[in-house]
Amino acid sequence: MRHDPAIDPVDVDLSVELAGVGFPTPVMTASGCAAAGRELAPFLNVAAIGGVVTKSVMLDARSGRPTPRMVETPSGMLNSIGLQGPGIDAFLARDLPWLVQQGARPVVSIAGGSLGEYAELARRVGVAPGVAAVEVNISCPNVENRGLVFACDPFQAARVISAARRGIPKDIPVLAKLSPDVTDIVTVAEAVMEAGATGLSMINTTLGLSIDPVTLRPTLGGVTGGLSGPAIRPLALRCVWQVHAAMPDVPVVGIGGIRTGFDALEFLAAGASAVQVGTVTFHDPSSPARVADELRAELALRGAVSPGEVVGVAHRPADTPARRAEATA
Amino acid sequence: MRHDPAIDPVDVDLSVELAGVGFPTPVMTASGCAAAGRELAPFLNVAAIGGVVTKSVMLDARSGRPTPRMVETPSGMLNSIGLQGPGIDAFLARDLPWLVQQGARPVVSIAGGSLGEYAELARRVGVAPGVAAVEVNISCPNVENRGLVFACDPFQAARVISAARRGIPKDIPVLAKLSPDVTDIVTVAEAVMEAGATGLSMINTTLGLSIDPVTLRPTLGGVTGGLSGPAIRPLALRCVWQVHAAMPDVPVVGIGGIRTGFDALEFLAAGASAVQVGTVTFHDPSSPARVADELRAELALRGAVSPGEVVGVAHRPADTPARRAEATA
Amino acid sequence: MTAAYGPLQVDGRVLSTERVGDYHHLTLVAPGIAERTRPGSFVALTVGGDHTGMLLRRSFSIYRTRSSGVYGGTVEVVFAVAGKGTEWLAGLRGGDTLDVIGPLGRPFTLPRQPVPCVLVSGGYGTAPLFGLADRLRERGCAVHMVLGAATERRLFGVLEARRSSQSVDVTTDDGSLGVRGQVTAVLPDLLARSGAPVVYACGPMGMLRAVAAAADQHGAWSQCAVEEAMACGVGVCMTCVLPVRDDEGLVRMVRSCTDGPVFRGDRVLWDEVGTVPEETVGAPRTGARR
Amino acid sequence: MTAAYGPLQVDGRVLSTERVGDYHHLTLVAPGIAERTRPGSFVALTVGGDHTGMLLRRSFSIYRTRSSGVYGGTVEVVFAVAGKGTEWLAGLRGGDTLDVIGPLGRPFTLPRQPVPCVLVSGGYGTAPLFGLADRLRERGCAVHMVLGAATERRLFGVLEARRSSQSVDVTTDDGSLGVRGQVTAVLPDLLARSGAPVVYACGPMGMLRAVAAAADQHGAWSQCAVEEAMACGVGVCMTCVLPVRDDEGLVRMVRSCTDGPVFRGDRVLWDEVGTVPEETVGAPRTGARR
Ligand SMILES: Cc1cc2nc3c(=O)[nH]c(=O)nc-3n(C[C@H](O)[C@H](O)[C@H](O)COP(=O)(O)OP(=O)(O)OC[C@H]3O[C@@H](n4cnc5c(N)ncnc54)[C@H](O)[C@@H]3O)c2cc1C
Ligand SMILES: Cc1cc2nc3c(=O)[nH]c(=O)nc-3n(C[C@H](O)[C@H](O)[C@H](O)COP(=O)(O)OP(=O)(O)OC[C@H]3O[C@@H](n4cnc5c(N)ncnc54)[C@H](O)[C@@H]3O)c2cc1C
Ligand SMILES: Cc1cc2nc3c(=O)[nH]c(=O)nc-3n(C[C@H](O)[C@H](O)[C@H](O)COP(=O)(O)O)c2cc1C
Ligand SMILES: Cc1cc2nc3c(=O)[nH]c(=O)nc-3n(C[C@H](O)[C@H](O)[C@H](O)COP(=O)(O)O)c2cc1C
Ligand code: FES
Ligand code: FES
Repeated sequence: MRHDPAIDPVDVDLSVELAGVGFPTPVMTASGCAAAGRELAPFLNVAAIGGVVTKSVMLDARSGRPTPRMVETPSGMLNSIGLQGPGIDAFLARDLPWLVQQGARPVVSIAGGSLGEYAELARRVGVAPGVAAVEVNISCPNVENRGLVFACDPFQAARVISAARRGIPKDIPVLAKLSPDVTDIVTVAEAVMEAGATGLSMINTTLGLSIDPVTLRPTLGGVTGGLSGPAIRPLALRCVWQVHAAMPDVPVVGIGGIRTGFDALEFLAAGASAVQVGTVTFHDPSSPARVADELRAELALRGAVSPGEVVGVAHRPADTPARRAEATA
Repeated sequence: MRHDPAIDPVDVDLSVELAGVGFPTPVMTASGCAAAGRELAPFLNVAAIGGVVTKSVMLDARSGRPTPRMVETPSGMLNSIGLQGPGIDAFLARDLPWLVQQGARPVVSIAGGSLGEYAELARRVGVAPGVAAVEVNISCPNVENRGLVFACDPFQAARVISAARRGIPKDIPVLAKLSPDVTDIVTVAEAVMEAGATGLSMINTTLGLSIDPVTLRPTLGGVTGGLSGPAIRPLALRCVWQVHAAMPDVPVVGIGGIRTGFDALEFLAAGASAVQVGTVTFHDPSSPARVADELRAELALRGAVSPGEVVGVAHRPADTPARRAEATA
Repeated sequence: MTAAYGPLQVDGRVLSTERVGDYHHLTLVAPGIAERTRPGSFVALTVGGDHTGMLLRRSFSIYRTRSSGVYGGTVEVVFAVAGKGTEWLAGLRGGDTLDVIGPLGRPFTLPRQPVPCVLVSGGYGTAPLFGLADRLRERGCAVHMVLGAATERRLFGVLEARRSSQSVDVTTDDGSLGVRGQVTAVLPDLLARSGAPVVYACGPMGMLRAVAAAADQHGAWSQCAVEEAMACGVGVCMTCVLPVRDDEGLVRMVRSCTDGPVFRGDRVLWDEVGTVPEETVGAPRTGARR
Repeated sequence: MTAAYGPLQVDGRVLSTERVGDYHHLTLVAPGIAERTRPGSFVALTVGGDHTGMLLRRSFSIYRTRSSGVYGGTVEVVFAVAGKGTEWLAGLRGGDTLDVIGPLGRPFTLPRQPVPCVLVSGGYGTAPLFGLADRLRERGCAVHMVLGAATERRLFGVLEARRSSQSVDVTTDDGSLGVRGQVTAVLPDLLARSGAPVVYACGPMGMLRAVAAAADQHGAWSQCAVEEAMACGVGVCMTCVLPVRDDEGLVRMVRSCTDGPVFRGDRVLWDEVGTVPEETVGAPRTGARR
């Protein structure tokens, strides 16, 4: 690897455009790992980071699951929060306005138990001022279909997205957030794009379990939980790789175990146009800002003046340098 | 947790019966992580460990994939070995006899690219002397079906198992090794049991990717690779949990990131009757033996005189102590 | 980019480590935190060093702080080895570094009047009470302390307690020091004797529950510092919740890292910790009990 | 339960660490390994301590060993910081512990006759050559060494080389010491001058390839110690393979940890390292080139 920067980091322009919307950096927070941004204010400037993806909000207030809600696992963690939240009214009244007022770019994540809920949430969020994008969390049990998770069935996933898309103005991107717990993620990706998604957020947590040493029963109040953190990064990268290979033109937001600027670069190279930092925020609440700074250095080191230059570069023959390939692509 | 052993560790009998075959301990090596046992002889007694699961063998010799074949990842690794091996003839002539002569219990793993290959391999292994069990690695591309992995389709997985089962004497257990990369692992488990499997080995690696910092291309010669190690343990535990919940009577061999005796205990509690230690063998070549010793202590600490007492205990109401529940179960 | 009174994130350097009975006393150079610390707030420390498999921070009550001195500001914590992270912390040596976030959490509320106060601790729960005792004495409050633990080696700061308070009662489950039994063996008496309208407590949930009950019986307020498993410590993950009744009487699952760790004892549904009580705002119709 | 001549797995304790130019010289107390070590064998060390996210061992050529002495047997390695594991190793302090496996691998083959030998190294590749030089001298072989590196700070053991061999040539890419250029700038000359029938080499693949070629041209044998990424180091994982021609002339992907790290230079398909040559036994019909 070249050791002296090929270009000066200050000459790197980190700003990206995601489905028509501009972000100052490609590094955002991840849903459920930054609440609604306010708690991170002591550690970073919410207006300076790429975007703030808010905790998935549902129609009504939710108490969430009993504790314990988390277990630390090797290079990761399991969580079963159960989408605790204030409900859409309180969110739109309290949380969203704060973000807008701070000058942040809110990416509002919505979650429902039925198509109707998603549609209603989309309508409400669609008319709220200052929403940069909507992320649809489809990793929720479908109460009308034996609690099967929408994201695990291309057909159900597509129905959720079209229901949500209808309620949201055309100029606001709709990101479908995919679960890795499927046999063929490309099929799901194609289905949700067909259904009107503007782009894809990949990945949500993968389902895991832990046993309590004292009781020898599942540790989590919710029995199973979502596995996240650096442990799952290779899995997330593979999902992004597969989807970008099948649909090179679809904007992808890469998520999964990102800890450093190089981790973010890996996702860009695999085909993501932007990334989100989730679990690592618990380790380092300044990480969404730090990762962007580190990414700037990684890009400069490789002579790339913008993130766009390396998006999907890993799919090109090894001998084409990132720059040239970009130019001729 | 109780801190003085409830019973003396020497009073714990680690021996288990797996589908009619006895093993001195429930801790075996994992396929591809112990070659054919010989290389581990300096570090442990191959006759004393539960069993030696050999590297998946194919009909013909295989060169495997180009290097790099591995990448270290957080608490895990990616590998793309490509089933390098000498082929069944050399295996039966050289490797198996050595294991038998040592007094080990060989669990022979077979892998094929077509139903015919699996059937042929099963015939050859079925008549070989000293085989304790056969493990069928169905995480292989089906050359007759666009390279789709058998394990990812319940129907194809079942066909492989019945093809293999036919060639193998009834008294030799056939373990179907499942991939976690499916939407519903229970369906696959049910299909292979229907098809004649005696039990299940869970799990194989999950597909992952890594990007090389210098080339910004996939690091592995095989592009994608199998993710393994403690990083995936929660995922493996979840798979075992789901399958045991659906089919409590099916013998399950738990695999995935086992590093300590407690990790092994987690798998037993989730429903496994035995376990395999894979990637951690690279960190500590004595681990298959060490984990068994540690498991003995963990069981004693909890007053369990045999592994069987805790198998599946995590599925029982939290207030039933392991012992009583076992007795009344 | 740090809020005026909010927490700081700083590179901490180990100044000293010391064994104290069963505990470890860790002094960190962590500039800026002392100035913001108030009694009851805590720090969240990274563990395991670079490339560790331990991703989550560990939280510890702030025992003492120094605003400056030769080394710059310091923060001190006292901890027991409970698992792999604290095991790693116990192995730290002078000069080692780790990331420190603090002060975190809502501190103890101080009485406006110079009233007598009872401070109750279990095990290392004494740590945050000394800073509190200082503030209380500054306000002219008489301070009475009750220190409880399983055994003598698990008591922390008995001598310091004697220096910093009017009266000190000690209890150990095994009677190795002071009264045999739990803090509740001496608390009612002390409450009567001292006539304290306020009780402060830090320790295991069971003890807090008992202290809150005892305070109620004597018509006293209680301020309890709870200890819930935390993933982030800063309020973004929602793992550290417990059921607490708010001012309107509604039960909510609230974050112990930001809405706590100090709660009014009469507001926590102690018997329901670890569950989602049916009356909780947003609880599933069925009631998602553990 | 350890084979008579096979490797041992022992708890290693750091005796000393020392900077040497750009390298780190690490001495470990690791009883029993010295007795079994032969020139060219290596050790595999755990890195990161307990609960690390770094699962795989790191391999290092054995530089020196002592059979006993006050501390029990020791093993010494010399390493460059190449990434996170070696970075961790560089931070070790006296008394720190780590798990050591060794000696591993097939060592250098020694000539039966007291013939002159040329030993060529790149960077830290000198480390295993000193033990080799000792054995060779014991057998009456004249030893000539060539040490190459990018720059002076990346040369290891120049003085020691002068002590332990008839002649020493030094090359650096930047000319900061010795001849400017690579070892091949002086090797042909030396081979002619010394008339050595055997060349031993340890260093980067590119250098080994060049050395093997030079040896061929002068009708000399070459013994090359390669460096392939290893996950286990003991022969069970199949990650460390490279294409080598066997005695029957068949190309096989062989493990550099057990069949190597020392190979006959004329047997390795240097240009095809990182690929699976089509003629390889068991190669896919199509040829799975990289
Ligand atoms: C506000 C607060 C103040 C605390 N003050 C002190 C103190 O002054 N002295 C002291 O010894 N301990 C204190 N604790 C408890 C301390 O945080 C845990 O003992 C420690 O986190 C255990 O980490 P471990 O890695 O050793 O155990 P592990 O079981 O390996 O920890 C695994 C995970 O669970 C979490 N965890 C486990 N037990 C606890 C627990 N009891 N509380 C919170 N998180 C837990 C850890 O943070 C980690 O994320 C406090 C906890 C909180 C929440
Ligand atoms: C037989 C043998 C002898 C060696 N002798 C020496 C020596 O004497 N001095 C020295 O400085 N280095 C030596 N190396 C190289 C040394 O093993 C690597 O530099 C080291 O493993 C890099 O680890 P890392 O964590 O710093 O790098 P990382 O890139 O973080 O390592 C990640 C993974 O890749 C593997 N890896 C990366 N680079 C190499 C490499 N070049 N060779 C083998 N594995 C690698 C590591 O083992 C680890 O599993 C030797 C390697 C081998 C195979
Ligand atoms: C505690 C926690 C809560 C989460 N909550 C949500 C959520 O509400 N909605 C959602 O779409 N994803 C949620 N996620 C998933 C993350 O947004 C992210 O997709 C996943 O954790 C992988 O990224 P990471 O490894 O960087 O954390 C949550 C993750 C964690 C750890
Ligand atoms: C290097 C390597 C090679 C493997 N080869 C095989 C194989 O040939 N057949 C097989 O069924 N599983 C193979 N596996 C998968 C393991 O047997 C095991 O199922 C998986 O790694 C999860 O367990 P672990 O986390 O303990 O390694 C291999 C794993 C690794 C790391
Ligand atoms: S610990 Fe994360 S919200 Fe309290
Ligand atoms: S490193 Fe595992 S076989 Fe060589």
